Amino acid sequence: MNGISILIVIMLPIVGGVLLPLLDFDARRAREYYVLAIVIATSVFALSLISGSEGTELILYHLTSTIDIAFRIDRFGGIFALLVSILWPLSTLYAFEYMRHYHKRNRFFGFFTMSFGITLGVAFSANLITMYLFYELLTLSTLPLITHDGSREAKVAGVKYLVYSIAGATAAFIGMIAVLTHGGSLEFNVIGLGSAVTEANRAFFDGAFLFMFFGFGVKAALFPLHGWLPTAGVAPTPVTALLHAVAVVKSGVFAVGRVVYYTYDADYLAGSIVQKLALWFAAFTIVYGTVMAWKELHFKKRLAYSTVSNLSYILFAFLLATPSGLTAGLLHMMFHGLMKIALFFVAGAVMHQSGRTYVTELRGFAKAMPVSFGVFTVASLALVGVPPLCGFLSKYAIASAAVEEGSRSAYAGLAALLISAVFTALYLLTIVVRAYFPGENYDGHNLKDVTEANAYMTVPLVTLAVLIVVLGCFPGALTEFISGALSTAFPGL
Amino acid sequence: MSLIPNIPAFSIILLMLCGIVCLVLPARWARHLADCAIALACAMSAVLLVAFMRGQEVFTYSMGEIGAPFGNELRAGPLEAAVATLFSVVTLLSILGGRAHLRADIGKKKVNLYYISVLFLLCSMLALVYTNDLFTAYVFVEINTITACGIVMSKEDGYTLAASMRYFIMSLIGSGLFLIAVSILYALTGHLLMSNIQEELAALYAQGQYRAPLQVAIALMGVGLSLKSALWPFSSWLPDAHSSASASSSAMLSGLVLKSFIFLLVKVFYRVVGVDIIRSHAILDLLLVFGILGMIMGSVNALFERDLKRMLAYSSIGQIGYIFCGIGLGTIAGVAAGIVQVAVHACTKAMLFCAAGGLMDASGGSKKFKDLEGAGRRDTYAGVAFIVGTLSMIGIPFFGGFITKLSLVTASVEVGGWRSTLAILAIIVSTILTAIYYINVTAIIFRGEEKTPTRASEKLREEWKKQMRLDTEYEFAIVLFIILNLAIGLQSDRLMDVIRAGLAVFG
Amino acid sequence: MTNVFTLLRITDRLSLQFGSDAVGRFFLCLVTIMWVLVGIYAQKYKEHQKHNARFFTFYILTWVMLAALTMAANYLTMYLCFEFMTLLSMPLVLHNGTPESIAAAKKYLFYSIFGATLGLLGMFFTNAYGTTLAFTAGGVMDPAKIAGKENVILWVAFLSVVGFGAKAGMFPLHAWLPTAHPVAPAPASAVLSGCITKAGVLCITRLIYQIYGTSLLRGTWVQTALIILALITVFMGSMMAYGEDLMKKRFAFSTVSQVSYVLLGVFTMNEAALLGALLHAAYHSIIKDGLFLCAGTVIFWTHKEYVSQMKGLGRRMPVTFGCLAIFSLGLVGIPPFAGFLSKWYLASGSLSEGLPVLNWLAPAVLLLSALLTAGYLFPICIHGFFPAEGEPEAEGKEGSGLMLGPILILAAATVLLGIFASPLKDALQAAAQSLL
Amino acid sequence: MTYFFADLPEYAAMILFGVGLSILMLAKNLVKKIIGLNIMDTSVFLFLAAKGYVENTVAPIVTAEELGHIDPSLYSNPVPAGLVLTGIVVSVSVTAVLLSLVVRLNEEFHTLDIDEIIHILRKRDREDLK
Amino acid sequence: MNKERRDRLYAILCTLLTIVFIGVMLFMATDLPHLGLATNPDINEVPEFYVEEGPVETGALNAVTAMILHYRAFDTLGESCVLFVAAVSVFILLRIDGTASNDTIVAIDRRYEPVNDPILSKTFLILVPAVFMFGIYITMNGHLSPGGGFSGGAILAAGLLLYLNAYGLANTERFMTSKLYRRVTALALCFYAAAKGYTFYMGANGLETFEEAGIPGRILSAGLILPLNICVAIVVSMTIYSMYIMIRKGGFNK
Repeated sequence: MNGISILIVIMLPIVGGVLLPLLDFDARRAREYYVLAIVIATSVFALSLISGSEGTELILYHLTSTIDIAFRIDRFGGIFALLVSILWPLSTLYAFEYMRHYHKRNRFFGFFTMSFGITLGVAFSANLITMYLFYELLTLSTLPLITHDGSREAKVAGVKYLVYSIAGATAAFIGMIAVLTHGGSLEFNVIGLGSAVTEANRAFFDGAFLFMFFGFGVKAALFPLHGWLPTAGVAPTPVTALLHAVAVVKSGVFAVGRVVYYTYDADYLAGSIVQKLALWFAAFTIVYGTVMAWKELHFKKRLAYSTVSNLSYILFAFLLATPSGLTAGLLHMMFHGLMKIALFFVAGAVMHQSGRTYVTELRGFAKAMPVSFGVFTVASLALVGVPPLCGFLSKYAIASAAVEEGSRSAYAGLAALLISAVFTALYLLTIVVRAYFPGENYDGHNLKDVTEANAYMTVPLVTLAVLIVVLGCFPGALTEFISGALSTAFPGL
Repeated sequence: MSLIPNIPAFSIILLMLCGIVCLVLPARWARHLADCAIALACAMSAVLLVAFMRGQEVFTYSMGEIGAPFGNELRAGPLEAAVATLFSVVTLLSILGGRAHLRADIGKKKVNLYYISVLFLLCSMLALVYTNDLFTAYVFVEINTITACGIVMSKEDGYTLAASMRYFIMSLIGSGLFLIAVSILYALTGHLLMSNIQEELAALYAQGQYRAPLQVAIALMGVGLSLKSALWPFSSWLPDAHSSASASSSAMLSGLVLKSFIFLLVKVFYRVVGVDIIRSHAILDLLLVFGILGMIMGSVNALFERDLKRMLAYSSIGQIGYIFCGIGLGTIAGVAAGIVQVAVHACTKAMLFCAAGGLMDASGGSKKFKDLEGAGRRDTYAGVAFIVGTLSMIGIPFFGGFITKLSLVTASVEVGGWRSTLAILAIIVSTILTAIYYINVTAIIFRGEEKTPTRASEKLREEWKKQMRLDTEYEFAIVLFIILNLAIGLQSDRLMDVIRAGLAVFG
Repeated sequence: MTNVFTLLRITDRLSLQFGSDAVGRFFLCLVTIMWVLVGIYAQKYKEHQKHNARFFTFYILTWVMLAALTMAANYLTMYLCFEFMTLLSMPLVLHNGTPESIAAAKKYLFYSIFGATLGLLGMFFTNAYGTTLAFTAGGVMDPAKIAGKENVILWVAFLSVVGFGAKAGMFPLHAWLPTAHPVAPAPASAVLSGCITKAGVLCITRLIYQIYGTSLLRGTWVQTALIILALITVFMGSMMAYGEDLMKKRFAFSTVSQVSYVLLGVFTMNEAALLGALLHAAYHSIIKDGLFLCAGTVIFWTHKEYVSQMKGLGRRMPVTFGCLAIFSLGLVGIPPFAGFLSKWYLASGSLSEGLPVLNWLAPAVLLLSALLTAGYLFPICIHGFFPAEGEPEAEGKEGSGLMLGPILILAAATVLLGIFASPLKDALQAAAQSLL
Repeated sequence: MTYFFADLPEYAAMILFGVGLSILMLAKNLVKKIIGLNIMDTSVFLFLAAKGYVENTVAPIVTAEELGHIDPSLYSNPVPAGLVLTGIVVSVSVTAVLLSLVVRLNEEFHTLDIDEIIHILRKRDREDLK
Repeated sequence: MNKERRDRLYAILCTLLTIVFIGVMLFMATDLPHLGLATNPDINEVPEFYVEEGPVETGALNAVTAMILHYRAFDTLGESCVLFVAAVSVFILLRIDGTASNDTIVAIDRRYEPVNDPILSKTFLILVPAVFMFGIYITMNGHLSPGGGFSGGAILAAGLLLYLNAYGLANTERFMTSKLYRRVTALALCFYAAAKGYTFYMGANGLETFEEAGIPGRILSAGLILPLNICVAIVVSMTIYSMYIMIRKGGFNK
């Protein structure tokens, strides 16, 4: 399979998405079949590409002499693409049901499908500039999704999201160009800066790294730059679930991973002040995210803050710049995607069925929506890190990577990891307890109209729960697939 | 002896002659003559550019048999050829793009006067690009000013008259300062030809003689020309002038007129004063700071604007700030970044103004945002143009704007020190602000109600089209503008090579 | 660890393995016996409760997890069972749904999860610095790896022991016990105090003897700190119990102090002390279950919760208060009854250990707390049987056979095991030697 | 200071330029602004013309006889004269355009004060908005 | 900050700005090369060439005219274009097209028109021919004596305006119609541009133009300079006249 197939996989959803408003479906059924067909075709195609044709390349265009738009399928991108291709069909199915009583659905599903292609573009890009291109397009394609229901609050969230993302993207761009002008290569098959780094311009390269780290950190919801994630919770749930728990934020973390392992190699970063600073930032975000989540009463905002902290888990793992750090980060990227999207789907189901958005209103919901809250319990236990489930594995991998690295900031991260585990239990299990054990003077008055969501919603939920449990017990195949990424990131190994 | 060296003189004199002849022709003939003249000018400068890319070396063309210090002289290098081609192409497209509006805005009888002004505008811009003599530059600066005001005034409603009065006065202050600077330089060196002045000034600078007049002359030149090219503190006249004029005039004003003075400023800095003197002078830092302020303040004002064309005008101030930030960095890469932005902004902004014209037609001639809802659907060409404009302004690869951002960031990264931090911060802030207000506009023009009766919307668009007689020229111009923007985005390497080659041999 | 059975191999180092060894078998028997007796008792007790189906499902599930914990063969399985036991026992606490019970349940949940997380910290370091996660006598720590990092490992050991100590009600993380037990239904609090605290003890013994290894911890500041913590808990528990009027809360405080007796024995790390600890674990389970069942009977029949209300009840409920008297004697450690032998071994163990100050301070604290135990247990019986003149006598009558049966069995066990302790002692002696 | 009186024209030119500039900025009436502009231009021409003056020389018009052997040191510098001529024509044409603009503005707004005109336009804008 | 406070502040700022500006310029002027010294830098080979070679080569005794119309001819071409463009702008602004009704034209013809005022008509009878004669002399002798196209044209325009004011619009418009104006100006300028274009092209490429100096001192001596002077004179006079008519009446005929 030569390079063209990569282009097809990326362009299929984008073109499909663009055509949707033009084709102007009236019947709901027709639109659903069309969108589902495109999404499933793309994910199947992507999965075949990841597993089958590793290493195929495609130079799309030589933009300038030193920069070109090129795609390559390597294991590191493949994992991100795997996550996205699994979750996108599920959330599309979910979105069909959720968006039933929204208007302007053609436009919504148009941009929704386009974001799929663009996220695949981020995954398969072969150098930082191509990734920057898709990174910016992702902002533009997700913006209309956030401001979809046109309320005042949605507009404010949209503007805030736009400002943060554009600022981040430009800062990252400046960092990239700084590296490029001083001899570093942005290609992902050229590991590290090699000869470009001398004692004189080391400080310069550190500065460039910080620009890129905080630039991409905006989308990875790093502490000072995370403001947009909770406010973006106002968007419809499929958007917050898929994009703000999986696609958009993960592309930020993925980008940081690319920068740490492919542009700056491990021995440049290990032990440098820059790494310490970044580690401390990630550690602080972990704690900050969980504490804010515990404080927040709005259901989706609480999950958004939990995403903020979980993303910094992955950042922390990547920043350790050790082989085990890389595998741990990728593992948590996969598992957190699964867990968080399940939690958001349950939140969405609750809002869709009963219109409740606040955590305090969930007394006794387990009886009314047994399947959803069953999945919610499994997912929260996984997120808290109870052993047989997948959350424990990735937390375990990150912690042992940190212990292995052994520096002071690594221990700080470990402490943050543990504290956040406790707070995760705090803000998730209280919901479970309140849902299952409403207490004795409770008569179910507030649940008269609430019924369990229909098949469109429960099927994705159950599949996710099954995935969480199965991957928790039998992660062998996945971990071996992930460790494949080591060979590209650490040629020496 | 090939005809290539004659191209600059030919194109200028040709435009002059056609301008004069248009006085006697009736409107229809004047329109055809103007189109052909400008098209011919495009062709000639394109031939010159191709010749330069094929290895033609820089030449100076003496007007009359005695050249150098005694007669006038034109000098053409790859950079001048590129800029000249850009100017003539954008002028041609602007006229085509704004044709529909010309009929509406300008009385039937005065159309040929409008075309005379356009022809002389292009002639003066080409002369400014090519000339190697300061006083010829002053003369053609005056022609430029008068014709620019001419095309603003031609719309003859209250707004344009007041706007052109303010524009005229501010420009004349600028050219007064320019003239006094030229006379001081003449007093110091005795020459009017740029290359000779440079030698004399280098000698004077070495001996340390007349240091104060030299500094003052450079400062006056800088302030005068930046005043004419609407650098931020002096740009209060621009929004009224560019927004009230008709579509093609504002396209030409925003896209070209400001740029010709910037190009003259670069020529004065690097050919008259010489690289080393200018680098030691504080004017570069002043231009950098004002450029950065312009980038931010221009975008901030554009953010709060509720009128489409005024918003585009304020965004021009921002982009001009971008160019001055490039020039103010002082390095060759900085100037190259500035000139790339000249090229990209010329075609993007001209496209947007023509598209704005189209949008206004599609929503009953009002410029206010609240009336423009859904105009992008009704006039799909304008809608696509705004999408391309937004993507280019944000700096998405494949579009022109990416190249400017790329080159400016490269330049500011290499400069280092407080200049680079200031420039980088300004780039971040201005990209954010530009993104916000451009996306806001694009959202507004594509908002509109869900197309409930699909068939009805088709009828709506047909009806608009009939009423405004949107002819194919407008659509042809918009398509060509988009292709131009994409071409720069895709073929940026060639453009950068031409510019760098031009700058190398510019001194 | 014999005949290890791998339930699930997650990655090469992480796997769920079960196996049995002497200590595990002992705790399994202890827990199962207790669970059966309290189960019988609960059949009658449930008439005054609602949602019994839910109660009994969680009751049995907790036992399953407890049993699994006793048979866990490596650190991961132990941690898994520990977590699930917490999650499953939590509904027992909040069973009767009052706001205080829900708050107490949450407090219990988060203390245990915090403790479990500290335990997790221990697991990460064992994975990094130990050869394997499985329990092997003498510890798994690889001296080469921890050459430079002793201090870090010691800190991690201390924190993980304190973490698992949360379940055993050790000093820093004991606060949930006195709030959780009173609100739980009697059978639940009996099981909680009796068996689930022993799970914490088992985890700590596994950690000290089979993960970190006594060679690493003996004589270090960790040992002294842990012993001091245990002593503080012992003293503080009995002091708090002394002052408490609510009967179940008093027994909860007494649990806190008694379990720390066991921990004291575990921390002194010599054979005698360990034997004493194991013995005391057994005895304490029997006695504390008995006490809570008596309390339950009193509440069941008379709905009186406070000790001051129970004056003169002895005559109305002679069997219950008789057993109560036996249990109190056993707990205080009067020779013929069960409690004495274990205290004896504990005292001799800590004396023979060479620690400078602690070898005499520990027995002194034990004696003092024994007095305090007498102080808070004997008045209940005395006031029960011989009420002072003039006070109104409480109404109430005896329970049914189902409730009294288990109590009588337990009382008999306290007496018999006190007198014929040798078979139990020998079995536990073998277990202790297998650990050291 | 020996040259103070010799350089008087330059000083006069500079001062006149400043005066013209201040009139341009301060004058309310448009016609006054145009006069200020004229003063500015004439001051530059004064400066240029002064540059052309060389002591004890005559205007550079030679007589037919001495065509063969012209001694340039006898004649003053012709270049500034040419420049001034061009400058004057430029300023004339510019003034003409400005004055016709003023005529049209007066017809339209019946006032010669540019600030007032802007005020009227802003009011017209607000009416459009409603 | 209400309106007049803002104006006062603006006024103070402007005066300060100009004072500083004048101070800087004066400080600079002291350092400029002093007036009139023969050793000034601007007295270099350029003016010497014009004075020495100019008359010999072009046959124009007046070195300034030689410079303007031969050596630096491109400037002067641009110069006349400025005039032309200015006229066009004035046309755009002020010309009232056919549509305007008759009474508006009368209203616009605002000035009092002195019809056949005996004193004026008699005195101008003598004066106008003298002015015309003088204007033509100045233009024709541009290359021999001070003067030339620009000044001659201005004088001719003055004569025209005198005639207009003396004998009223009707008489003047008999011969000064807009068609005439457009044709004559366009013709003059086209000739000018074409001639100069020809000389530039020939000169730049080293070919020989037909120009020859002719006998110095004679009217027909300076090659192309005389015709160019005439063209410039026509352009200047026509433009000034048209501007006056535009401002006064907004149109040529009727």
